Amino acid sequence: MDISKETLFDLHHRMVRIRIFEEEAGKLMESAKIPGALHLYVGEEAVAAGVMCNLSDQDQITSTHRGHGHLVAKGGDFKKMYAELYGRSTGYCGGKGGSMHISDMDLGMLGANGIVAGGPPIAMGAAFANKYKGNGNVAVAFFGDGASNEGAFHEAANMAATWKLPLVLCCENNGYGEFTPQANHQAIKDVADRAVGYGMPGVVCDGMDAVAVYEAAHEAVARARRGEGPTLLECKTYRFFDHVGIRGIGLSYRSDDEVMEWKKRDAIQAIEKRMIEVGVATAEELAAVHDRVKIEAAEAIAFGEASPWPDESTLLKDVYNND
Amino acid sequence: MDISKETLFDLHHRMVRIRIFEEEAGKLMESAKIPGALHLYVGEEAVAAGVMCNLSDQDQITSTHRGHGHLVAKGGDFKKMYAELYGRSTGYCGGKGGSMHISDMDLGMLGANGIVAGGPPIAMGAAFANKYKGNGNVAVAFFGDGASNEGAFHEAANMAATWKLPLVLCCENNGYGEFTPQANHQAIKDVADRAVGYGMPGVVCDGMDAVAVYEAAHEAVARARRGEGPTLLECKTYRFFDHVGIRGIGLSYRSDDEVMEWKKRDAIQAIEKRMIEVGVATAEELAAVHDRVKIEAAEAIAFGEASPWPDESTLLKDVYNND
Amino acid sequence: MTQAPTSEPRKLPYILAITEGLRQSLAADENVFLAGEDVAGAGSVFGYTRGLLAEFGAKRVIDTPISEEGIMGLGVGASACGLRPIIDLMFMDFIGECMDEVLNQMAKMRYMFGGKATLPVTVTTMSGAGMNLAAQHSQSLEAWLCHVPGLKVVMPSTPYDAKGLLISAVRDNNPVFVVFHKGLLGMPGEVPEEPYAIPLGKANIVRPGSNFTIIATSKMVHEATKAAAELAEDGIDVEVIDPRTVQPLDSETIINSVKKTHRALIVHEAVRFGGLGAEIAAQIQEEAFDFLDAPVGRVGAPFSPVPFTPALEKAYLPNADKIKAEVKRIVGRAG
Amino acid sequence: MTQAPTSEPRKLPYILAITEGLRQSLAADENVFLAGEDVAGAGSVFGYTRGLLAEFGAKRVIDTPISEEGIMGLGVGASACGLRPIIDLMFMDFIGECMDEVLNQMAKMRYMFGGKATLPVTVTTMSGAGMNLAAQHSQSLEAWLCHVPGLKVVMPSTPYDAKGLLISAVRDNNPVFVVFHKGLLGMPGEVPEEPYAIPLGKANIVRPGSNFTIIATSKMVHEATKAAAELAEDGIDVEVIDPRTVQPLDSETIINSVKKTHRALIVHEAVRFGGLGAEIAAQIQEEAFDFLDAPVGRVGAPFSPVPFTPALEKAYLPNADKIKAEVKRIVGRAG
Ligand SMILES: Cc1ncc(C[n+]2csc(CCOP(=O)(O)OP(=O)(O)O)c2C)c(N)n1
Ligand SMILES: Cc1ncc(C[n+]2csc(CCOP(=O)(O)OP(=O)(O)O)c2C)c(N)n1
Ligand SMILES: [Mg+2]
Ligand SMILES: [Mg+2]
Repeated sequence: MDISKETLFDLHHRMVRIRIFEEEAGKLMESAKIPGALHLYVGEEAVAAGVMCNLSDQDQITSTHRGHGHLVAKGGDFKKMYAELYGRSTGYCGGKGGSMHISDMDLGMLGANGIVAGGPPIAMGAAFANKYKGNGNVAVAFFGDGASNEGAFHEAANMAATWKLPLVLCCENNGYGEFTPQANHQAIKDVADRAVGYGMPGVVCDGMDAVAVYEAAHEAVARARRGEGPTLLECKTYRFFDHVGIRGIGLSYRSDDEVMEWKKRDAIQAIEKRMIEVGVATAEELAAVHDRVKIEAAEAIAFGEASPWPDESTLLKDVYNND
Repeated sequence: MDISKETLFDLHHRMVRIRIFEEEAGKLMESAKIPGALHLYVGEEAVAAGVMCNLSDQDQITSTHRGHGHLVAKGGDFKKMYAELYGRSTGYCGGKGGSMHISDMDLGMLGANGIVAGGPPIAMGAAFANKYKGNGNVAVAFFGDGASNEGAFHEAANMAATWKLPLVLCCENNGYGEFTPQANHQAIKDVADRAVGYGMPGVVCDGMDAVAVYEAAHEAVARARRGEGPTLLECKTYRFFDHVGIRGIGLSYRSDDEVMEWKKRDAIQAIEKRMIEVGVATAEELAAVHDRVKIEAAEAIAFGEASPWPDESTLLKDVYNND
Repeated sequence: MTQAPTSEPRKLPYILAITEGLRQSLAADENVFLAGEDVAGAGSVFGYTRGLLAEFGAKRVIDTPISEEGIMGLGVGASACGLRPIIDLMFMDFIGECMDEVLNQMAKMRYMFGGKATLPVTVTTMSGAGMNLAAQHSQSLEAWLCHVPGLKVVMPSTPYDAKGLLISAVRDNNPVFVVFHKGLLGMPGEVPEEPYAIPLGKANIVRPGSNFTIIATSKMVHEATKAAAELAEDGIDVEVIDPRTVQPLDSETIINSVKKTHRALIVHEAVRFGGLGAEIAAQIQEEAFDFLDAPVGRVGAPFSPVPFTPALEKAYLPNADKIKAEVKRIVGRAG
Repeated sequence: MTQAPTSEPRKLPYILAITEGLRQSLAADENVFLAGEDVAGAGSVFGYTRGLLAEFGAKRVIDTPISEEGIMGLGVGASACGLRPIIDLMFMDFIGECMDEVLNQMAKMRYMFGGKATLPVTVTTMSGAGMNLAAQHSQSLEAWLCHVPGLKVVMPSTPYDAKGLLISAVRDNNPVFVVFHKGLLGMPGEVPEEPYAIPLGKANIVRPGSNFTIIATSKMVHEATKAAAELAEDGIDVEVIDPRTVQPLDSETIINSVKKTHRALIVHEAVRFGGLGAEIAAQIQEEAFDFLDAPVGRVGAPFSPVPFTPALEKAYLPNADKIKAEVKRIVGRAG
């Protein structure tokens, strides 16, 4: 597959936006500027970027507790995102959702989710709606290695395969469910091995390589659009930070060596090296991307922090649709 | 594998007991002598008999809504069984359970279950207890093709494989979940294909051949006893009757031809033919088995029908263990 | 001159009123579809979806795998994306299999998203005991649903209500549970042929009365009405109220009635402890304390699973006799 | 002659009281094991199982896959076969994922089998809001459990109760849910070092009082006690009762108190509609009607999911001020 310059820049830009959004969000959490707990996506950027480059705003995704990266990659607005993390009225959910329920229905982002494997059944329903309407849209469910052990994943996968729904089940296998290594939560190495049990293709790709993810997702999305049904796409990746927060090393459940090995494969560094080597970008151009995104983030954080709290009178609003 | 004469007689006897128990129970239901609804096991006898011949009273099983056959094969007492179907105080559950909750803890029969896929998690828990105690016992979960689409099956299978529990997951694939043919509820032909996704062996066997089931189950049970973990054993079988009750043909969701084809492979007829051919039994000996079991059933039905109803004062008994 | 024949109002059994409600909902809006275990080919195990597959085709009337969490997720995802799913949950007892989807997704998505999502999904399901189906096929669990902000819950007690509440549920832009009772399926009643909607959140005064109020749901409405007829002979003029919608509850109608009658009893088939009757009793004494001449009573199932055997199931279930006894106890109570 | 040093009673935070209760339960009986998501290696996300893996080994302290239905099934199957599992359900909000296992297997197996099965299984879980964890990590769903015959449910409000109720739960021969509150984890309190059991089904009179009864659960016990202290200054002498066990409920202690004080308020963090407060209010007016000088009040969460933002979560949660206001409203009510 030929990767265009535009696509490389697109992948790079999405990844840089995730990285910077997350690093800044992590700092805000550690300094107790924003309430609650954050599950950060740093290290896994290639997955969200690689998949989302294949989707339009009409295609839907469901996300996870580790959801900022998916929304950023889908084109999320930093201002509304930070404002939501801050719990302000200007946030995506008016402050009612926070990190774990951040969402943008206009971008087809059907929500981060506090329930592990909460996404696949909903994405399956979205895919059903796409097929029903014949609109050619595709839904993608992101979920982790840990989530693949939930019954909800199983049921959604089976239904999607039975009905040949336009769905991609994208497993972000980062080797851990919270603090439990994969070997302690399942007896398989490749979650993609589960695909055969549903009668769908199972594909493993390098989740630290945005281009590899892009290509694998391209085929899975195309297959879904052609009406041939779902694919289980597993991306092998790694989170650089702890399950919650920004601390990455010195953790009891994984070795610093392991972290360092994976960090050598940092997807942003990798794509930058590649872009420079094949001559589509200069180091300066790429640095400029980082700089622009940093400004975007700084402005958005200022916006979030300056935004008003929701009014108490809105507490009981939005429980029901009264139209 | 050499099948002994004793084993052949044992398989045959268990199957005949199931067949006769079920045919009689069906008649009682149709004539409204016993209350509620019965899911009968006729046609699938080879599965229960083939598996149970490998188990002792200390090995546990969990059953399904179609549970009489499993209890009979595990050595269930016709008297207590019919009395339970009648809802009498002398029944296995004192009348509180009925067909869908019939059980015998002393035989390791942890209950029929009104919840599809209710069994696998419980059997997994029983297998866990066996391993924990190191008692060498094995648990077997019976479940249908339809049940294999429940999340409960998935979670139990994964946990059993991860922990190498002494469990056999025995799928009785009779081609239908209620009135829905397998092709409409899953995109695979062999439920055993799901095994690879858990990292356990998946085995398909002819569920109309008691010896084939016996042999396949023998290996799966032995493997479990050796501490090597669970097996997904799929038995291809067929129910001769409707989902509920005894009507077998003239049903809208399956053709009479299909029924007739499967009936040609009646497991009891098949084993009798074989036993006569290899010279371990005469037609008369086998007929005598039927006769004896018919008497056993008649006596048990009389016992059930003559048994007293539970007293109203027992309504609130057995909700809690007050010891 | 020929006289127009006096057209008898049409009668339908509850089961066919459900079918008609489903049919007219499917006919009214292409975005409505019906999915559930054995609802298409077999017409549902209860028979209330019979004929719909033939009429609307396999695109809109869909047999699903046995995967309640998946099915409920289908309802969530498809409704969030613009369809109006009717999801059939065969027995209400199975709700535990999909309760996360109901509790954490369906009921909360709109709120968590700050009002940006709309989920016009209807869930039909079958409650109730009395058919010797034992502990896992006989439950009434509406109290669980009523405790969850974001859900609406209706419990039709007549063919008329079954159709009218179902149509309202499908038209509503929120998740609505329509909880049927298997013991009512054969019950006949007047059902207009044209589509009609019974407003959600409005109670029905089934029988006006002046000196006692019974609030009863689902099948118990009929036991209460029977009891009321018999109590009339003893000079107790019972008003019977069927909330029809149990979430949101029409507290106003209930409170106003009790203010008039000064005595009340709530009757449901669900387990008494923690049942909806507790909420209604609590509300009545909160809002009509000074009007009460006696404590508000409750009749419900005792604290045990539903037993299989008819000998015990009969003792387990609330009925007209138990209601009558309880009303008499309350009325006869020394002030 | 030397005087023995006056030994200060030992204090532990709630979180360590849990740990000690678990440790002593594991030590007391080889058949007890602890399983749940991240309870072994990580010592649970809340930290209350820290050290147990090292002490008891991987056979008895077990990290599970993220499979709540499977985990609950493990508890059912293993307990039915003679073990005494402690199953940790990380957040109570996740109970929907395993509700069938709880409702239809765990709670009913004994009854359905005519008393032939015994399920000595304990489920520990974490409820409660107040930490900006949003709608899916903040719920209090005990009302669901209390509505299910076959289950017992305790809600420890102090370190002392956390340990003593947990030990009782593990010793009990029935399924018992131990519902902790995440907002109490850091709270210190006296906890004897030796194992002790608090009898299930016995309420605790936290503060005796003469002219008002507050029944409060879990974290709300402390808000109620705070309110009571402040109300004392206004001459309202509040008796605060912590049921500790909410199923079976110690109705007797509650009713006797109200008969003495003539006024009552129930406080819980769960959604008010259909919460346990409804049941308690209903029982009080049933059993102590003639003693009541005012309607029984209820303070609970309003009818919405738990909002994330502190600005709204604060408004959402019941607290001492709201309790005080409600008590005053009830007391000030024109007879
Ligand atoms: C139903 C449910 N169970 C448990 C949790 C607690 N929990 C939150 S994240 C997580 C680990 C998820 O692991 P994985 O799916 O691999 O995603 P990752 O965090 O690695 O991205 C767990 C157990 C939850 N939120 N929901
Ligand atoms: C959780 C749950 N969902 C649905 C049902 C209704 N139901 C009872 S039996 C059955 C079909 C089961 O099919 P399968 O597992 O293949 O077993 P079979 O009846 O073919 O033996 C269904 C859907 C149920 N009892 N429990
Ligand atoms: Mg992971
Ligand atoms: Mg089947």
